[in-house]
Amino acid sequence: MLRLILYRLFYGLLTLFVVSLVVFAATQALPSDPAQAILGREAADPARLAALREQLNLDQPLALQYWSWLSGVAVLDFGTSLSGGMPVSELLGPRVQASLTLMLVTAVIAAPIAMAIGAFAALRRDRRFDHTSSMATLVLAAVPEFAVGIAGILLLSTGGLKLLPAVYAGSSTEVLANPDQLVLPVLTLAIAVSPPIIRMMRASMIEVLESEYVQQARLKGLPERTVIWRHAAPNAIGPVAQVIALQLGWLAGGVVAIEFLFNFPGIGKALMDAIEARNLPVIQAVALLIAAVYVLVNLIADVVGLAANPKVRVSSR
Amino acid sequence: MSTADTASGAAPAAPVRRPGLLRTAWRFHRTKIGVVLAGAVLLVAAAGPFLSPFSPTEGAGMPNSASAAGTLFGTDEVGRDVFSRFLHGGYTLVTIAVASALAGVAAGAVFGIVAGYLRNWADELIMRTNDMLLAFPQLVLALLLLSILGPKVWLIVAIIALSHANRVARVTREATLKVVEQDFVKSAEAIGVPRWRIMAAEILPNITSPLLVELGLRITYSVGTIATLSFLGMGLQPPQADWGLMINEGRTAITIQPWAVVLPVTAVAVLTIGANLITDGLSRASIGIDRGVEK
Amino acid sequence: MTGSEENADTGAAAGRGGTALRVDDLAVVGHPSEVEIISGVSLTLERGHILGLVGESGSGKTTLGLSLLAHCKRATEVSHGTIEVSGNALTGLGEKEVRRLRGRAVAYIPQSPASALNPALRLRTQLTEALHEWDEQERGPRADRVREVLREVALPDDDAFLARYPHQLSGGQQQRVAIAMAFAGYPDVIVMDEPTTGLDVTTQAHVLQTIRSMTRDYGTAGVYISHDMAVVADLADDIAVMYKGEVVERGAAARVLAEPEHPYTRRLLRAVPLLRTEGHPEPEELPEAPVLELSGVQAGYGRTIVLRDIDLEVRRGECVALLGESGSGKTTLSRSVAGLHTQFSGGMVFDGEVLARSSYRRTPEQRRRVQYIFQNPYEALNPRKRVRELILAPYTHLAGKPKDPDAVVARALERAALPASYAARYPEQLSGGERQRVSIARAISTSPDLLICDEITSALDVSVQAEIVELLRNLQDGGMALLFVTHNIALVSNIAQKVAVLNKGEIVEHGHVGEVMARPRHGYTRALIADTPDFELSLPPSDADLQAPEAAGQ
Amino acid sequence: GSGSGGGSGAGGGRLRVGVAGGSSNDTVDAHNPTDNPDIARVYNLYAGLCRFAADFSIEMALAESLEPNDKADVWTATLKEGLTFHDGSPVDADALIFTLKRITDPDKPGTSAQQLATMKRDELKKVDDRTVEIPFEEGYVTFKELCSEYAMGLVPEGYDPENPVGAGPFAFSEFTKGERSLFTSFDDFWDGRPKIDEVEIINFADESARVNALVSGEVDAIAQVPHSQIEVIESNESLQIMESESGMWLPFTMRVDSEPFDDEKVRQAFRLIVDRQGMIDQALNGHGLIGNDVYGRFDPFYDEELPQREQDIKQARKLLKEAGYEDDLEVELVTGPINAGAEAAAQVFKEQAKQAGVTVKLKRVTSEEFYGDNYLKWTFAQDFWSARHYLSQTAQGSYPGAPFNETHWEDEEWIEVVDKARAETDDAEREKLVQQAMKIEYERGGYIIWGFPSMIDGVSKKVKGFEPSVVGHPLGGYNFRSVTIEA
Ligand SMILES: Nc1ncnc2c1ncn2[C@@H]1O[C@H](COP(=O)(O)OP(=O)(O)OP(=O)(O)O)[C@@H](O)[C@H]1O
Ligand SMILES: Nc1ncnc2c1ncn2[C@@H]1O[C@H](COP(=O)(O)OP(=O)(O)OP(=O)(O)O)[C@@H](O)[C@H]1O
Ligand SMILES: [Mg+2]
Ligand SMILES: [Mg+2]
Repeated sequence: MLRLILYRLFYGLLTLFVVSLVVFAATQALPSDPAQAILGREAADPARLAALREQLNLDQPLALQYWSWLSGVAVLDFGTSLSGGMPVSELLGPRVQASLTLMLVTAVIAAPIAMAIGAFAALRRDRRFDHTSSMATLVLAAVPEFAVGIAGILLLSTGGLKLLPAVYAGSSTEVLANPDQLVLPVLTLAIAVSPPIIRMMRASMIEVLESEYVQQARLKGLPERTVIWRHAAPNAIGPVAQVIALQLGWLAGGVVAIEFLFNFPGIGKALMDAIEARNLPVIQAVALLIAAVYVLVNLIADVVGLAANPKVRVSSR
Repeated sequence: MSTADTASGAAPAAPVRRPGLLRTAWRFHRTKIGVVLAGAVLLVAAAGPFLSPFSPTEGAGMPNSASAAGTLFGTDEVGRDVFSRFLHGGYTLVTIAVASALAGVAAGAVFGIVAGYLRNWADELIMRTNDMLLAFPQLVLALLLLSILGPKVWLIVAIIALSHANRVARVTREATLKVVEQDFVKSAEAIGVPRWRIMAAEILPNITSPLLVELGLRITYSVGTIATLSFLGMGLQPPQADWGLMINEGRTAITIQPWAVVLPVTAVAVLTIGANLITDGLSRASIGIDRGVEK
Repeated sequence: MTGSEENADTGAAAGRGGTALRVDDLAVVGHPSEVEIISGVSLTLERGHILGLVGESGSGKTTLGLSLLAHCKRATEVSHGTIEVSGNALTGLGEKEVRRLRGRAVAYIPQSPASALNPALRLRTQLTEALHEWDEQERGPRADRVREVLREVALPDDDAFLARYPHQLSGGQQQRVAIAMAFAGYPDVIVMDEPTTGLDVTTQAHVLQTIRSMTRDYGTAGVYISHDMAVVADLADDIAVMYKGEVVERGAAARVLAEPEHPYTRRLLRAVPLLRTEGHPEPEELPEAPVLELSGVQAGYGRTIVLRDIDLEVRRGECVALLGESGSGKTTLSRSVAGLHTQFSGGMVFDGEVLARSSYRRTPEQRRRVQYIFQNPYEALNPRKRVRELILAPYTHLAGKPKDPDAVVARALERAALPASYAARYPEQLSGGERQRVSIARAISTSPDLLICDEITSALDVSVQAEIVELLRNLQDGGMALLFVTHNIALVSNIAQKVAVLNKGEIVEHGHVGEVMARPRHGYTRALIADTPDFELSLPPSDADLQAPEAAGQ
Repeated sequence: GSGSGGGSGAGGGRLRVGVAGGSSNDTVDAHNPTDNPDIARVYNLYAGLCRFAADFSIEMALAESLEPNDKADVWTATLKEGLTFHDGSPVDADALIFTLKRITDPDKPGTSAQQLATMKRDELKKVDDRTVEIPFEEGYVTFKELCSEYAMGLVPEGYDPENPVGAGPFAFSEFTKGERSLFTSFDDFWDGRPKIDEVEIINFADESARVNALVSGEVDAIAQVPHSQIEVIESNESLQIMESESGMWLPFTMRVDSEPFDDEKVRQAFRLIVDRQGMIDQALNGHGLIGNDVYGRFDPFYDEELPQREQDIKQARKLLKEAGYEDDLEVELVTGPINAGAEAAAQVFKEQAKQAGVTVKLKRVTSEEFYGDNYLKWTFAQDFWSARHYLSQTAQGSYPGAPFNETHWEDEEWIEVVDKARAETDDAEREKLVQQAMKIEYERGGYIIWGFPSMIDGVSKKVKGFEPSVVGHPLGGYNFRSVTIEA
């Protein structure tokens, strides 16, 4: 078990290393020179351009640039933002927190609800609730998440019921201070991540309910509640954990559009800004962070999956 | 086979001629509904450009009026006819979505089957690469590449197909592993049937069901990703008429001119729902072949 | 509340003797076809007795067994009749009331405990919950009862064992846990659905012994479902024979076995392979050189060595049986010969030529002449191809494109005793036996010289098994050599001329069937022979019954 | 919700303003603002010697007077008496000298450094506590205009942008890059304490997020309403649009030194091709002032007498024919999302040019690419300029040595006139010279200036006191001093 976890951890790190290579290569290939991007119209002054280039280490060989960047990353020093001149980690710190808060709140709300809906649909298989929920998940999965967000804004904020703030208008350091401003983004993200979880939970629950050990539990005369909660649910959750991880991983990237839509000061918005400004260190850091979240979430899902499976947990030590 | 055969065979229960996959699928209501929905959207996308009253870029009236004279659904934020843009804008999105989904599923299926069947270094290589690609945030990758190479159609297709391929490869490999364990594959190996033929003729037909489900899902995700890219300004570029772009351009004025958003969103949703219903029906039908409770 | 008290009362009051189970005119229908899966079934069972319920696969045994717990599988339903378990009428009860009876009045032991025990729960949990509303004051702590019942099934009762998960047990242990779980709550009736199918003979003997003593000690009535006459003969007091959803014959075990009335019963009895330790024809040495000759073969997976020093010969027209328990390396050996397992060393000569390890390295001619048939007929045929294609594709690959493909298919099917019309079928439209015959047809279509059969009958019920054995015998008469892999010692004595006994990767005994059966030298062989249920057939063999299954139903 | 804190009596409360843009580049440095939110902040944290009034005229701010000598090569600034910075330190000659030196610091030049290149940095002279003499290498008549720019705010000695202190109407309180900032009213502002207590400036990268914030009441006012959203706001009873004419311009740029625009006739023909009102209607939804190919629209010297140039296809064709092009002229127009309306204008131009037999091919680039290596090299392109007075603008875009001479304009006669104007301290004389220069550009310049887009802001009706201003910055030049919020 421990060895398996270490093995996964190793692959996670390897993955991050490759991601870092790709990200670095990709950002190097961005057209137009960051120095120029910073100066904009003023880049017409060659002296200023050259000075800035030197200041940014852009005149060094690529391998050296990569190495100095990577060795910084290892100690969570992502370099200095090309614009504003502050350390990237300082710049992104509150944003990472804000995004993680958003993701966690979403996960904490969406995952249990989605699983409950899926499980209930499985228990009500082929009845009204099942049909309604599967149709609804299909429709929601079919609409791009930002469209869901736009609809949410229209319905709950600017158009129909004027219940909630339409956009986030606060600071990244105190995200939880304005809970009402979080409602719409969280709702949108929750709707975006839920359909696959609901589907998977339903499918996996149906499979488990059809299994012989659940039938045997029923034949043992156990009350239905015990059958479902003790015998069926724990076995159904294993495969769902993977999907939840996948969805949370998606969330790490998917927040981009939602943060953009809701003006939420998270890493997604930081990424869009950075791409626009050709702010390489920030792009690199964000891409790497998102990948890291993904790797981490998957690692956790793997561990949960392993832990939930006594076959692995007990036998392979 | 010939009727003579059936007649001569003394078997008491002559086998009912099994309807093909398509016909079996057609028996499900959902398939029919799916075909109608998806078909309608495809029709709009394909025939739309020939039916549109205006060119997609010409001005047809004052901007953002939901009921400009001479237009069916009013004008957009620069006074172009919303309906004409809607009719013109499906073609690109549908083509890109379907092309990238097909390419992704095809590539993923190939990789998945090869990895699942050969189970040697190729498997390791493919799956490890896959894991890494999987860990690479899809949207971030798309944004990066698009900002490097510029928003080109082939690039959008390639990126989306790639991100599909590794997910499909995973699913395919899982499905393949189940099939590979079965003895009919070994049986072909025992008589030396070439590996590629085994993959094509023995394995592929047995994993069509999960592949079809994937295809439906992939079309959904393609549409979503394309629309999101357009939304973030990295997809198709204005003034092109495109559903994803229309949603983005129209959303600012949605309260006074909802059609510019409602039409493309509906079309996109209907298309993906239709596609999912069809593939769902197909996959149910192809699972049915395995079950065969017919007495 | 009252339900359980009453129930406990009846359980205690019933004591020995008295009727435990009464089924009257029961019918179960399946939706949506509305076919009656079982119809007009009536049974009674005394306390302390065991009823053997036999019948071929699909005859409705499980359906009947489950209906005794008022449980119907998906899309089935009791349409008619009554069931009474120790005085409680089951039919017409609501789901809640039924649940109060399950596990108390009537318990169930499933066919495969591996899939019926919850993989995520410890044994302690699963055993304890079987005790339900256990009155600790009156009956002592639950934990004590759990330990007691474990001891009764000859399993350890320590905490470490109770903390185990199902996957940490062997198949036999799992099966005994399932038995313990059913017996824990002192039920009046216990339904056992083929509880020994997955076990080897030694373990099977042990489990049967446990069941026998438990029913005796508790006075519980048992319904033992099986298609293996030999096992039932060993265990049951009464026997009911099911055929196509009906009980066609019912009576005391001795009577049914000695004087079967229904033709199907007779057929079933005759199909049981008999363990013959005597009466084999005298060995006659064949002069020819062997078709297949193995010398000093050693094989393994990675660094583990599975087979050591294997010497074996197969001659034309001869059937060599390879006998051994599960995991002894039988499949590894036969796959090596077939070119599917390449990690081996040693000599392998086929008709004078050395065989390459991988089938891909062998000449097309060699591939044609050595054919392999797989254990599981449900997996050996590609479900997406028609029989015609299934036979033609390998034929075309090995022998080239035939001029008249229909003739090739027809001939192959005919040799496998299948009607030509089956060419148009998909595998799912065939029964297990028919599928296996298609596999055989496919293998013999190219007229091979050596046929390797890897446990080809173990997934089939005995009546089908008999047909396959018959077919193989005919092929052998046509000059084909057979390497017949099995763990069923009774089968060996019926089909093979020679036998090699494999134990832990080594051949421990090798010789003519007659010699080995009559005078087993190795302890392992002796144990095998001893554990195989003894079954004396007292009626004369009749070909009419065997060959006309349809006639049996009328 | 968190609005009306501390302030008592009439007014008070917190004004929340949504502005476009914002990034990690954001700063509150007085002399290096980068984008819209920065400009908004600088306007409110700092005050300069002078400022532009709503009509673009210049009024004294911290300075009591700012006067040139005869040759305009030495300017004397006298500060008002008794003024202090936010931290209580005096607004004095030392602060002014520190400020001017800081702006022109060669290691870290401020936004206006270029325009102060001729200032004799080391010869700034403190006459007394309130008076400074500022010498230049040559006459600099437009220095007063420069001193009215937002990036010329006075800062005290030892100024540190991390903890910014100025003399503007609001004092620094909180700031998060790319997100928001919060300022509080400065009681001792020279023009009187603002009526509100606090102003919060919130960045919105996305236009509709900005509008949604206004509609749902997250903010009280937003800058730069996109044209498509005007109706959204107008249709809302509690909101209103504030439209300000401005001197911003969105020209087509023709390089006068390369084919085909090296021929004056072609330039004239192109200017005649444009249907100016049509372009304003389509590209700016009608929100703009018509242009007459002359910039400096709100310069007090702007020549209103020049005849308005109208579309004249016939004449254009004639001129093209004379230049040797008969229906076969093909040009490539470089366009991109450099400003709202730019791309639309390019598309409209393409259609209009067709009528004159000119084929315009649009080359669409990103704004990074536009301002990338080829910027200032495009033969036929577009650009966006903010409002300036005429002579200040020539120093940026047309005069020899100007950093952004995109049309490669080098007309000798014009240079002579402008040279004279730059040395002329008499306003009336200078007006004549400026108008002469304008006329030359009107006749043969390389710009097609078809219009001046208006500034459109959205304001909640609760908020009173915003005044339209032509300076070309939103919300009356981010002027929150006189604003009040109704409860
Ligand atoms: N819904 C249904 N409609 C019609 N027939 C059904 C339905 N469900 C099951 N059956 C059939 O009922 C028959 C009885 O099945 P059952 O499991 O009771 O057989 P069995 O005797 O236990 O067989 P085995 O020995 O293989 O376990 C099977 O032939 C099965 O195909
Ligand atoms: N792929 C494999 N890798 C490693 N060990 C294997 C593999 N396949 C089989 N074995 C081991 O090799 C030994 C022999 O296996 P084999 O399948 O030949 O047994 P068998 O006699 O055919 O058993 P059964 O009766 O269960 O079919 C067993 O101990 C098994 O665990
Ligand atoms: Mg059964
Ligand atoms: Mg085997």
